Amino acid sequence: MLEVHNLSVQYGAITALHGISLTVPAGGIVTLIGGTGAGKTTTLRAISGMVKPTSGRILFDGQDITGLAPHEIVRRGLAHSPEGRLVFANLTVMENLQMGAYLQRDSQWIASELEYVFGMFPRLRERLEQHAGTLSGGEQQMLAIGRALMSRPRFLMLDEPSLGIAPLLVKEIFARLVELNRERSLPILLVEQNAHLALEVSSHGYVLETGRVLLSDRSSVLRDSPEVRSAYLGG
Amino acid sequence: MTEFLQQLLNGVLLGAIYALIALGYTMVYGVLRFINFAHSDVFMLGAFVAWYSVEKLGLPTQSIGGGLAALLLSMSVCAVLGVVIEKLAYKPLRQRSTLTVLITAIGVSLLIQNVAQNSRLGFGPNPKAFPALFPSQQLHFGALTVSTHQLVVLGVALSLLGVLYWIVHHTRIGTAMRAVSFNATAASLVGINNDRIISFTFGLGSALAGAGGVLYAMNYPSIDPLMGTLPGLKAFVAAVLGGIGNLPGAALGGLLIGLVETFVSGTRLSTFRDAIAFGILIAILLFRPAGLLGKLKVEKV
Amino acid sequence: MSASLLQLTDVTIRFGGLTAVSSVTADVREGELAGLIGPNGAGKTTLFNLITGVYQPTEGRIEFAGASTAGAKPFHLTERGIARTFQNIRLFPSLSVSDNVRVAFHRHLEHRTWQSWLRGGRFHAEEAELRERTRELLSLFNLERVQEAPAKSLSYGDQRRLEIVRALATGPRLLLLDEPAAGMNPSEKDELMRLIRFVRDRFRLAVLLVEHDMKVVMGICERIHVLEYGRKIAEGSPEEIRVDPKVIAAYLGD
Amino acid sequence: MVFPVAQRWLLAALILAWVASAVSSSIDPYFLDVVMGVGVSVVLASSLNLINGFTGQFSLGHAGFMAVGAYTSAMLTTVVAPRLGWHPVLLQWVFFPLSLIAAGLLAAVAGLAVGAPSLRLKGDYLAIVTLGFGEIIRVVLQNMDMVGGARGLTGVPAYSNLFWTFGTAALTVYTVWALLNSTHGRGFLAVADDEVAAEAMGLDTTRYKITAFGIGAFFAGVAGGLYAHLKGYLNPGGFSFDKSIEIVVMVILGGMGRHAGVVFAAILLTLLPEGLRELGSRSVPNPFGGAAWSLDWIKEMRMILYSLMLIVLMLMRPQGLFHRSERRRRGA
Repeated sequence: MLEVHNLSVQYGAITALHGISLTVPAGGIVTLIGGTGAGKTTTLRAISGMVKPTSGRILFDGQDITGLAPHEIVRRGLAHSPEGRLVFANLTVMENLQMGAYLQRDSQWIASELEYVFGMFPRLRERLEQHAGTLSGGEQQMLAIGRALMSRPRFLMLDEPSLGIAPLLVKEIFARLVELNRERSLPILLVEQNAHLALEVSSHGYVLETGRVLLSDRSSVLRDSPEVRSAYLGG
Repeated sequence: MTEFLQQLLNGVLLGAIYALIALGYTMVYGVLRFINFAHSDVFMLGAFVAWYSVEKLGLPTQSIGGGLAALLLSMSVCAVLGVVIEKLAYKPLRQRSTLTVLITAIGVSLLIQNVAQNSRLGFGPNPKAFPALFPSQQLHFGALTVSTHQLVVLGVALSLLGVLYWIVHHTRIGTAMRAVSFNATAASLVGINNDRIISFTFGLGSALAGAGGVLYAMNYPSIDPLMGTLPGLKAFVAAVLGGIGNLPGAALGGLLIGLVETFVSGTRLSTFRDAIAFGILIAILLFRPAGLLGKLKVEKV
Repeated sequence: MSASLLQLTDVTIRFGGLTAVSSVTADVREGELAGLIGPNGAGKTTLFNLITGVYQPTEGRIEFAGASTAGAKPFHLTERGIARTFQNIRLFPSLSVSDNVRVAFHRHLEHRTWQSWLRGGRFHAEEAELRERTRELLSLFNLERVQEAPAKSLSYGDQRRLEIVRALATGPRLLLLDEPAAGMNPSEKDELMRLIRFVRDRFRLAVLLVEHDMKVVMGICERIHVLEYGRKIAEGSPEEIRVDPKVIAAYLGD
Repeated sequence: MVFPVAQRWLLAALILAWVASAVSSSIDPYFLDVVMGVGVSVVLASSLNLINGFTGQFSLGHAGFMAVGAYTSAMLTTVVAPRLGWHPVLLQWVFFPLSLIAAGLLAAVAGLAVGAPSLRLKGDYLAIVTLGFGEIIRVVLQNMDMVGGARGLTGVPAYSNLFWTFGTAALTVYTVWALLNSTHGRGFLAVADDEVAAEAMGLDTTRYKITAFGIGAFFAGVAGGLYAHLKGYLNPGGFSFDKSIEIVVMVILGGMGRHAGVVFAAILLTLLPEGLRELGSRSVPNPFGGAAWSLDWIKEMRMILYSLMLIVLMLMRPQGLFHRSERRRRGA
């Protein structure tokens, strides 16, 4: 579904990614783990067109999307829920979700998808008219995921959905993500600092370090790898 | 009392015009975070297009239809011009620092002024008498005297403000404008083509400036290529006063500046009115550094 | 046991409705290597900003070397001996490497700004001495070779090191390091751990370290404070922290 | 006494200015006027560079400081000086420089007054406050009958000569240079680069910013004094917002905080309109025979050409005309 070949990204004099390659199969959940500055977020930003790669190729559904503008990539069905959530703080929850459906013209589809999102995160329905900036971190994350779904994605990228969120809510959000993946066989590329959780829900994982892929394997294998355990699982 | 009402009316009229111009500054600031110095010259061109449409294209004066036609023509020409300026001068600088764009804007402003002042390429440096676009008559309400021109100015300004409000809050493209100004990155991630929205914003802001130019010229019926500078500056002050990037703020700021200017004009301090407007601005900014309705951004460390 | 150099008592800060740090009591002792850990968003960097005077606490007290820091601006606290690095590297990008350090040295100068204009003997002597000290400090960290390059042209690892050098030039008694190992590979991390120990011993100062990398934290810290959700949930030696059920829950989920 | 290199340059520049000034009577007066104008521009641009370029603030009120200085010194030489009964030579060589210092000091006070409260403001908001301040000064001057009001102040003696203009220019350039090439002075650059980090390194950023405003305004005031005694006539309209913009353009075109670049830009931008005017009064021979082609159109078009050049330059060289990293070189 998504193939990244030899992707490199540079910010000024600093090289953030040194030739990363990865694959996400249709219907799978793949996770990128690694410390701060390892290049996880940059990888997602390059895929969704927010930063221009210096070299490498990104294929989505067999088509080359390298260097396209973000809005063109969204149009092709690749949604990105960014780091820090970036909800529209001054818009209401409802407006944020409608914003997510910016490219959708079919009002019936929008209505039914809204229902789906509310079914997934009932809290959002309770907060409908509230400004997104006043939501808690966990609710904002739900909104960010909901907004991404409203763009009718065929592929979903999530950057640190657990960031700054109470453990109970994190569990809930991850449970919904797994359901989402199963029900719709929606492929997910997940960036997560909470390696334990990420390896739990994913089928395959990549360990990034200083802009390179250090390890890649089935998640269950990575979970038991002593290297990963000592560096990221605190054990 | 009558005197007060008369002044109040004049102040609101002037304020409404400032508000129209200020909205353009603030909208552009919202999506691009820079001050479009050429905006005041688009305002000037708005007045000249109306003048031209009467003097050269022969639109009838003193008629509602002719007046509206001139107004619409001005707004359309200015809208196109705004879009063209953005495409040619600002878009290539999208990734550059604000200062670079600012200086380019100053360059564009100088260019428009100087071309307009040139007798061969533009209108020439001499002031021109602005025709009475709409039927003009003095109406009396008790002791209060109101000209039909004033009513037109008020009516047009208020309807345009209403239309703008409707566009921004109830249309798809308006929502997209708000989204881009809140967070351009997030906007692009929901599929908004930021470049298109920016073009649209320039077009819309310039159309309002064009209308502002026509309305201003109806009140002060002599126009010249440098007429935009001072109202432009005051509208800019109004936008900052309200909190730059904030639409209701710009409208409020415009109204305030218009009222202050008018009321000060009626006193012995009349020649100081511009200084007083700026003094108020400075005082307000010192107490509310982000303007009346603006929100202060806290830098993340 | 040595005395507390930095003492936080019931420190709370709220931003609008959000309580970012809630009633935290903690201390750093003279010459100690202390660690501050916790999941992302737990309030670690906010706590740094409180200690360095970027924010003022909504409630609670912070004392440094026995005196309250209330109302002190960051530069006052630097003068009193607190230096820091930043999570997202904040060098002076267009200044040269040596100028980055030189600026941080400025408070050791005897001459005043206007004397830079006259450029008398005192000025030249002091500037020369400062150049020498800058060079020494840079060479200690193997940065002398790039001293004339603008800071922004340095590699990531060098920028991280330069930030520490620059902080040292202010002559601190307490050095706060915000995720110094971010973006480093294992061998660079080993090097960093050596560096931090070396800095502590050579400059005789206390270090408070925010870090995600458990290997680094467990490897060098003598005492670790754990934050979760703005609250302190544990404090102790690496051995104690490693087996603390609350810490395991916070990091690993349950 | 042995002077360090920099002071030797300053001394040489002053001597050169002195010599040039001594022979100035044999120089074409129009040319002289232009050249002295260049000197004033250099002072204005270098001093604004300290505020906008080196310290990273954004002032749009430099013409206001200039106006304060211009009127102060002009009032001193037109109102106070005649009552002293001094010899004209003493007036030009002793009283005039004192009046310039007074002009600078008063402008500096204005600069501190603007700089201090403005510290709460950043970027566009600071810009608008300085702009507003400049406009207030202009309006106040327009309404002061004592200084001629809107009609302007006439009869200002022509004390500015090559020595004073170029001496001041050299002194300004030296001051900014000396300040920046010192450890204390690097603080200005550090504040511009990253204010938060500067504060964390123990720099009192507030003091740096105010100092920059004070010194910048001082020299703008002195430049105003020179300008007054160069033109012989002052008009509040000459210190409008456009004048401030003109100086800002010099600074940005010179490359914001590039010392030499800004000096060159000031020279270039002052000469350019004059050069175009000069070119416009000539004609080129017609290669096809017949009457020579007049270049008169350039005269008419020169402001259009100027603005076009500005736009094109910004599109092609956004870092400024003279983008060379001079900060990398080590100073004393």
